[in-house]
Amino acid sequence: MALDKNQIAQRIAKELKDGYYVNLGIGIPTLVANYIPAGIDVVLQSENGLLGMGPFPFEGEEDADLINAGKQTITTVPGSSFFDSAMSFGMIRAGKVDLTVLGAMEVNENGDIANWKIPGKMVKGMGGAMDLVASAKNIIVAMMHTNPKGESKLLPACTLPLTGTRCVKKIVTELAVLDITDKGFKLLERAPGVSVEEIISKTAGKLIVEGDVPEMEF
Amino acid sequence: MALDKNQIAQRIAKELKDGYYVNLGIGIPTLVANYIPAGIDVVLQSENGLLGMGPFPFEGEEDADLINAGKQTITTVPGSSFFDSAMSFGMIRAGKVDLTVLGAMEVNENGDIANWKIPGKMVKGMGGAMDLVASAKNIIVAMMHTNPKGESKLLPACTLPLTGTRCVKKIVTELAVLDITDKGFKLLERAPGVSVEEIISKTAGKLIVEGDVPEMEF
Amino acid sequence: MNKVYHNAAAAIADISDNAIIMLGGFGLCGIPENCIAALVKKGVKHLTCISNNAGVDGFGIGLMLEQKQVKKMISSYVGENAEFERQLLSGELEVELIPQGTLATRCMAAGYGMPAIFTPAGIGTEVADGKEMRVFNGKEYLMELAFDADFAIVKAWKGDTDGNLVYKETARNFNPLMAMAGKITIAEVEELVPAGELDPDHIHTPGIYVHRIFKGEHYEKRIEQRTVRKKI
Amino acid sequence: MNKVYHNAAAAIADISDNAIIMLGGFGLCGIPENCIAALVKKGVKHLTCISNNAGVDGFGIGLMLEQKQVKKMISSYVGENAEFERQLLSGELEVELIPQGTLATRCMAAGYGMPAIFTPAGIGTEVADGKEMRVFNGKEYLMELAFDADFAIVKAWKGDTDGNLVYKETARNFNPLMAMAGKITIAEVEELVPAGELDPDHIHTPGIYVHRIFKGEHYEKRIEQRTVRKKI
Repeated sequence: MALDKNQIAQRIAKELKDGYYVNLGIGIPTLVANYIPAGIDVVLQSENGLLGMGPFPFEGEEDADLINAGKQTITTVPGSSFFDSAMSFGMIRAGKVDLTVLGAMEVNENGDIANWKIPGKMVKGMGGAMDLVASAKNIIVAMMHTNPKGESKLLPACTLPLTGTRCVKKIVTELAVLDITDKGFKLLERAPGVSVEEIISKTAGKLIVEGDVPEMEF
Repeated sequence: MALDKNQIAQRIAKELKDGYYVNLGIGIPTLVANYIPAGIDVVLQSENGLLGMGPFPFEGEEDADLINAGKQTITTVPGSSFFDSAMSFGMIRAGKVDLTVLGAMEVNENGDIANWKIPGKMVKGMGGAMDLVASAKNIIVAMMHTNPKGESKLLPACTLPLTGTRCVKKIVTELAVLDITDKGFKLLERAPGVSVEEIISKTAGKLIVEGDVPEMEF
Repeated sequence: MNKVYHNAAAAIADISDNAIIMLGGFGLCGIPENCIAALVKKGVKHLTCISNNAGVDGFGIGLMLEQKQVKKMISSYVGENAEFERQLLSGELEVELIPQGTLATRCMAAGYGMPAIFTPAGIGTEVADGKEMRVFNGKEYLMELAFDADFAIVKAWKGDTDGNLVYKETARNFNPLMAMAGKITIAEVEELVPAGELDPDHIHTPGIYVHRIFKGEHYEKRIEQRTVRKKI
Repeated sequence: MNKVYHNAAAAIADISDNAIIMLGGFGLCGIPENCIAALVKKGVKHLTCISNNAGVDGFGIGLMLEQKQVKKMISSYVGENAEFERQLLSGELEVELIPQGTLATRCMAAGYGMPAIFTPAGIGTEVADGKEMRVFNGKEYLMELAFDADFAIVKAWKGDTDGNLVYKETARNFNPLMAMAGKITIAEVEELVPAGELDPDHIHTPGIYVHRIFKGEHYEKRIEQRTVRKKI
């Protein structure tokens, strides 16, 4: 059965390693924070200028001066630090952030990503996404395998304006975990009960399937 | 009579304006701080990372963590701030420092300055001098009119390796106050009792003398 | 040397039509509420505004958009604003969207006297159109120019009479960068103290960058996304 | 995640011959005394040292020069050191002198992922030899490259177990810049506290930049120029 959003986040959380500095984008990526494995110490970066992001505040304890990059009220954890936006993107650009998780409208088999603009519709802007994808050492995309029309979001070539090129390393969808390799998408795991055939049918870009593809474990 | 070092500093202090941020080099420039006119509020920048430098500490109150760019123990005044060396030179480069006073081995009639190296002798390095002269809006050189051999330090062309080009605006020596103009050194004032002829004889670069040259006032 | 102004109206009095202004803040966090209100009251028009976001309907820069005071926005993200969208689609408003890190670093470059910086952000995208590209160590970078703004308007938590500023939490964001970048920098603060009261080791923006300062009034500090959890 | 090391010897254990290392401090102010002592004891050789100064005879980097551990110094000012002068004149030591602001900004560039910066410092001088020059807005600038150092060794006043650092007064100088610039950054601190004890608004170097931290011992903090005035 296909994963729900929380399960996608939970699967991504398995990629975390102790000591990682992690930037989580808006949407499903934000949920990853709820599934950090026990014994793993991870520091969350919010690109508006915070290391050490904590959970939402308790009701009545919201602080207007303390928000994340999604403009949500948050808290900090012990060891946190605040800094300006130039330093924040400086540390991103310098590769100090170990893992970036973000959403996407489209990803292609080279690792190009499109997630900021739909021509003809409203343009909201790229925010920090272009900086993140241009600089991050390790980018995992969390997204649905297909768009609301049922069309594959894993493409031979992106159709929407790009956010960055050859940057995505891994994709976790409701159906599968895939790596981006020199030869295209490589299927690593499938959601429990989801067939390889279904993943093949919903992947428009080149898909490499080798041997038995195991089911995800949580 | 020729000025002493303190009088040179005193004359330069007359160039200060209320609200100026000022960087004072090592040597005579440092003494300028002793002659800030009453009613004039000036903030001293030390390029190792301080705005609001105060006088030397009282004996026994030296703080090894609080030094100026000459590595001397100092104090701070109310309203001071500390910052790193990149910000310090950033504010210099951005022209936020209103006046820079420094010493020189040679200045030429174009405003080129040499003050960091004597080939064949020991090279100590330029420290922050090249940054300062390349960026400062207003540079006053405080120096002796001649070197220990009696040779003019105001030249048609510098003979020593340059620190910066076309940057000096004004020179105050023990004999005279001179502006650097498009046409060469322009004699503005002479030290009390010093003749125009003496200044002419000790100035190797092109010197413009127009009308009566007044004596300096303090 | 007196940098202290009585209020926002006095501090922004010489901002006139066609000015290029920077406004600090991220979303509605750390925005100069008093100066925005004064600019709306003054009715100055045809402004070019450099600010990460464009406010929301009825708050922040949204208030200036409602009065059609903005000719051009230079931002990284402009969602959440219906009036903005209307003006953009009708052609009344010009918008230049640039990556958030590029925006921040172009401010810093101005404050640090660096005419240009290199960033990989936007390589391979339409952001790179017409820009100089350059390879260092096998990686492609865009050259982006420092901003050149007439005024920077920032909001700090505390400030002193010498213009030194301290920000609180994520309300810091673009404020210290823009404070460095303006030809004239205007700071509004929640608390204005005499010079000497702030710890010199804790100052985020040294006073040399700040030309005018005043104590703001009645900060609303509207929250854009109130997200909470329940106490168990 | 454990960044806390027992002492300097442990923290620098993997610095080997031919390493490129940055050392924080200005003059003798804010230098990593414990790490320098450990490097001397370890006897590692052929080092390239990036540091604003080269210490004095018998203190700071001067101790490493005495043991002939330094192959090359990259500094802005190297006066006040007779052994340094001797090695330089005899050709045992290579020296690259660069303007102080260029040195600082090349560190910052590394920490900010910017491969190069532009500065007017050195235009028209021998510093410009062989470097790319470029005009922006009618003014000439040199392009200077970000440093690429194996290790950055810095000294802070306080630090926490997550690697967050706070500096004191002018002992800040190059330390936060180098802390950002090392592939591996080692911080020694006078006081090491548990994560959460430092005010997040007051941290100068966020822990993300710091890989190893330890509490230093017996800081001598030698004063280079003891200048005082008498109480009247």
